Amino acid sequence: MTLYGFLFYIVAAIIIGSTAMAVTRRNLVHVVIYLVLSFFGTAMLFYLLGAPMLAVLEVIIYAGAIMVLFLFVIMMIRVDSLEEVIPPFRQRLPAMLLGGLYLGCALLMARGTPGAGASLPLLTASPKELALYVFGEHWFTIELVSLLLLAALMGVLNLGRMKADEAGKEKSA
Amino acid sequence: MLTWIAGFIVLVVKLVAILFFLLMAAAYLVWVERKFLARLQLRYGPNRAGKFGLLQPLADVVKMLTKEDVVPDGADRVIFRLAPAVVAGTAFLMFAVVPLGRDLTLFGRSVPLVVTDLNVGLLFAFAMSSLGVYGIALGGWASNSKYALLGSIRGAAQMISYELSLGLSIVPIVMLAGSFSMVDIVNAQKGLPFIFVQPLAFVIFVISAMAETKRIPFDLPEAENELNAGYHTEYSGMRFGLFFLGEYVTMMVFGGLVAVLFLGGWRGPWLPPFVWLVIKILLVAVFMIWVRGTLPRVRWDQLMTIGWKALLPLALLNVIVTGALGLIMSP
Amino acid sequence: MIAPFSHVLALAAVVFTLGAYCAVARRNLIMMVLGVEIMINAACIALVGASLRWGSLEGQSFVLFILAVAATEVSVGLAIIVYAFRRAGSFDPDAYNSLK
Amino acid sequence: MTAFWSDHATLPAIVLATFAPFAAFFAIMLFTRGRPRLSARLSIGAISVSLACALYLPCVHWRMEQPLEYTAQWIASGSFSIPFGFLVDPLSLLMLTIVAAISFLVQMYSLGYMAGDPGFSRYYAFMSLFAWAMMSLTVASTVLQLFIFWELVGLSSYLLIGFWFEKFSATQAGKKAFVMTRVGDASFYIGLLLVLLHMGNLDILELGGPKATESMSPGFITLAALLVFGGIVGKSAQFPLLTWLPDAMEGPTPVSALLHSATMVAAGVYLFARLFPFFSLSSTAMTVILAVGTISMLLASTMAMVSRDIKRVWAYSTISQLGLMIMALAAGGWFAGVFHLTTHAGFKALLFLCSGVFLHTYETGDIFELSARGGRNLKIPALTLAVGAAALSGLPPFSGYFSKGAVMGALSGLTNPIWALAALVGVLLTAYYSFRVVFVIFFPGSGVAESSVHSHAAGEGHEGGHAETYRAMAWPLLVLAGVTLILGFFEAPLRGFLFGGATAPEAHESVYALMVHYAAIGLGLLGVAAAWVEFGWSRAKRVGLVERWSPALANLFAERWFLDHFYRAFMESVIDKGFASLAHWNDRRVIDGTIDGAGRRTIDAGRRTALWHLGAIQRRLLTTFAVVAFLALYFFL
Repeated sequence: MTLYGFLFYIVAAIIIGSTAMAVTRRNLVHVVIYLVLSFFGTAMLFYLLGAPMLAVLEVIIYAGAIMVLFLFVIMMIRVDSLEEVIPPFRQRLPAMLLGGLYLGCALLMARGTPGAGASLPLLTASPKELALYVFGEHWFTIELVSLLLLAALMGVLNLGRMKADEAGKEKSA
Repeated sequence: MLTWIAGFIVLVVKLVAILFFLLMAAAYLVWVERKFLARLQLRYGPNRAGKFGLLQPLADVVKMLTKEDVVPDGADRVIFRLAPAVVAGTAFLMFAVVPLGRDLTLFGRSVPLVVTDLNVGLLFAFAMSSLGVYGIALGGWASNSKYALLGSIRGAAQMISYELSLGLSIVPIVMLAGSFSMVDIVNAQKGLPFIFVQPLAFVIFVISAMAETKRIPFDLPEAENELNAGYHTEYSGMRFGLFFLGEYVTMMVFGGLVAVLFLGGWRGPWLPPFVWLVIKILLVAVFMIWVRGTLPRVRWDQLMTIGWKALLPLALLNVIVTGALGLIMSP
Repeated sequence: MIAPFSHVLALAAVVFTLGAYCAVARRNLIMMVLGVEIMINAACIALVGASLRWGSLEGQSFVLFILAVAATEVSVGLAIIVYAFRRAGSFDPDAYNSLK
Repeated sequence: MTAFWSDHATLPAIVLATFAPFAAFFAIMLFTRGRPRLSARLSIGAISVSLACALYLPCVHWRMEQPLEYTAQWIASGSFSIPFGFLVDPLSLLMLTIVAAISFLVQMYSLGYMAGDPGFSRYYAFMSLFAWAMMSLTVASTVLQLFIFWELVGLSSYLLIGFWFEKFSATQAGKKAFVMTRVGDASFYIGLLLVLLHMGNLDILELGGPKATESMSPGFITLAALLVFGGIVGKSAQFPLLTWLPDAMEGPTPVSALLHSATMVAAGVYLFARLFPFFSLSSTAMTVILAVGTISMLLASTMAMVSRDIKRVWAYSTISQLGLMIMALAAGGWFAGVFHLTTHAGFKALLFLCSGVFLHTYETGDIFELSARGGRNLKIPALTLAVGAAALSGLPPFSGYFSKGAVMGALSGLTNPIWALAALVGVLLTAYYSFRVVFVIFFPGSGVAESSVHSHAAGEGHEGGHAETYRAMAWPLLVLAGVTLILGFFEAPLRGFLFGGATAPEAHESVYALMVHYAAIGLGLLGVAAAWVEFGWSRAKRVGLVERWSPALANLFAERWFLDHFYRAFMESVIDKGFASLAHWNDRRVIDGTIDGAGRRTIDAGRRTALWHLGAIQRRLLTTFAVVAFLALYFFL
């Protein structure tokens, strides 16, 4: 096993471990911290797999913006004081079986993918290459995505305004 | 194998050197600030420990290390202890991509004077700065105190808001340099520092950087007359020291970023490159201190208005204008 | 040489299943949205791996778009959740069982 | 050189033409909703830009030999790619011009018609949205893209029909239009998927080419063509799905003029013309389409003969004229269909806008009441109404005459004479019902009523605001009437334009074709005469003479009237009740029970419905994952 292979398995273990911790915690702030760790691991994985640009973006967008937003909401509403109902074991059993089945399928598919056995080469896509590719081949999609971002911005603004004058809004609607 | 070991040793040396430099610089920046602020307010400032109070930083370190380390009742102990380290750690990591001088030639091999020349260096610095929010948000939350929580919510909101204009203000720089790598950006300023090409970006960047470092006039997360000390109300001893350290290191780092992005990095006549860089960083830091001594604190709504309604649109406009000019002027 | 492509896919599959578990089993709207994020992240892992495997930048560019879409999804989703919470006073998805 | 100039300016012109209204929609919705005048200016400014571009393009491409295609890649995955772009050929340019021109005139007209409406800004925003969707539809380069804008057109028409949403009937009409066209769209979509599955491509130019015949069997092409035609049936209100159109007259009249005469319903015919080569691949499909067009045409004209509401008459006539266009296209007369589409857009918008003036002034749509209150005192609308009706009936100097002649020529080319005969019957009926409206309004039965209302109308005329609105509404009428007068004489240049540099195929005139041609004129005049005998005569203050003079004819009308309602009842029982049968059944059960039982059942039903509406997201998610897991098992193991 090369050094890079070794790094890959360590990073994979970090990702799986922290994600598993995240999905089982009760305290939402802890969940967010574990997930940040998981995304950080994912960023390292991306760097390892030759996508430095995406690695940094993953940290900036996922860990730095999205998760902070979650943390913000959790802290603002003080969710940690709310009890979450955990269903009894017999209700979770079918879900677990199904999950196992799902995972089994996914792993089988992973093995059955063409070229799955080949070891991955060490290549890196510099930001410049990625940018040239994206803006060359997918400029239209970029426009669509930017439109989507604009729409989301306006939607959120509107939702925010609704909170402020709910009564007035209801009346006019 | 030998190359590998040599590379490793060089790396360790670089790390230790940078760490030492940053710690010392941060400590003496505190001294500079106290002295300079005192002069602005017609006082003397620290003058008991050593000549001109030059040993004051050391005395402060000793004081902090020997103070009792209190963890408040009902606090989330692990997170409480972790948060200051996040603030200080991310600040240190940001410096890893700042180039300190031109490449050295040691024993026949070229050693770049930067911890690591990432091709996404600039974005890396931003990633670290965005992770720094966690230290503040979690530290305040884990303290289980009203003031701290309010301070951390303010801090998180402020940092998220200003990160946008901070990031957008440097897009024109990246366009001009054609790279995210700090080394390339410095090299692109061989002729003219970018401050002359992009004055608007410079202004936006500096204002956002001051907000990111949570310094007066943007120090609402720790506004002492409203929130005691904000997110670090409950901290004492060296944990408080880490927050403190983090703040000054961040100041240094942003000084470094301003120097690299707008002032030509280590480039300059006559003096050695590293000295030039330190001078430029100090210039920015002194400017920040001067602002602190001069301006009053803004109100919360003013802070948000400045960020979202003034800096952000201006930064976007700057991006568009630069892009358009670039398109027109390119052959 | 890093690792077999199938191992990257397997990693993605495991993370995806964890995310699906989080979305289905946790009775808390915020956790459900987080579960969705985890699943998206798993898809990103698979795409980056495939991008390297086939030596094409298509996978990486898709991840780029996914990041943007995830950001919008979270911002709108969280705004809706906060709004819903103010109305219903609970994050339990089953608490929203009455039509207006 | 024009070539150089055109190649560089075509794409910007198209982009500008399609996106200007979109920008206006955005700006109005975001910024100027509180400022109606500014909104109207924005919207009209945008549509003027579009109109200028749309007029510029045909001038540049007048002698166009090859269709121009500008595409960008939207998504590409392996060998499969979805392009997105513009297709410029004579047909799309013609349609673009029509849409821009009619939209422009209708928006100008609306300045008067909608003045003072509380939703003025919203109205103009929707108008711009509609214009954007419709114009983008015309220049779409793939059928998928066309479908997207097709749905957007449906959406904006829903918004506009239900514009006065405080009126219950308007919201109902909007919903009805939306749901019924959706039935057609579903069929269209399935057809598209079938084609996509076999061709791997939805490019409009390739769809009729040799690649289609290579990759699909004839039976399959017939199936796909009929499914796609389902969409046209919905959009153009053809035979089984026609009841939504008359109801859609609930919207503001300019909206009816825009949506239900000239542009939206024309989208169906446009699609047919667009995919004409594809449809031509299957003669079976063409015959079915011909039959559907004929049935719609005859049914709708009989309905129009007895309706008392002026807008409804024109709505029915729209259905029947669309049927005629579809007949022409299905008979292979591509030019005839497109030409009739063009002329129809002009005169039908004219007719609707005239009715709008009447409606706005007297606030009633009933033709007998309009007549009694002195409708003919509105000089310009009455005159232009007559022009429009003449064009609709296909009387010689007007545009309708030329296009109907072309349609007749196409139909007479068929071996089976029954289609031409049916069309001739349609001509007779059309002339009759359109001049019925004209004569009823022109010659009110009693002079007393006339004089009393005369003063009323004159009194209104003195108000400054009213005169201004009247002027704003009148001049688009004059423009359209002018167009209707002269458009017919441009048949030959238009033919040359549509067929590009290639010489237009000469329509060889056989004796039979000439016979049909003259029969059409004769029957048209006969229809006018019949209308005169029944309604014009009553000028001599002999009301009700029609029934006494020709009881047999009146009886026939009564019977036909009965037939129409039978058809309509049948339609509605199939379409409406079909959708709502479950609800009806539930309703009956609740009503039939005793009060006690009813209460219990209400609770029961409520509980059962509640199960459907529970926000049980997680259960659904679980089901989704289970289904995906089993699908994966099925496919990969």
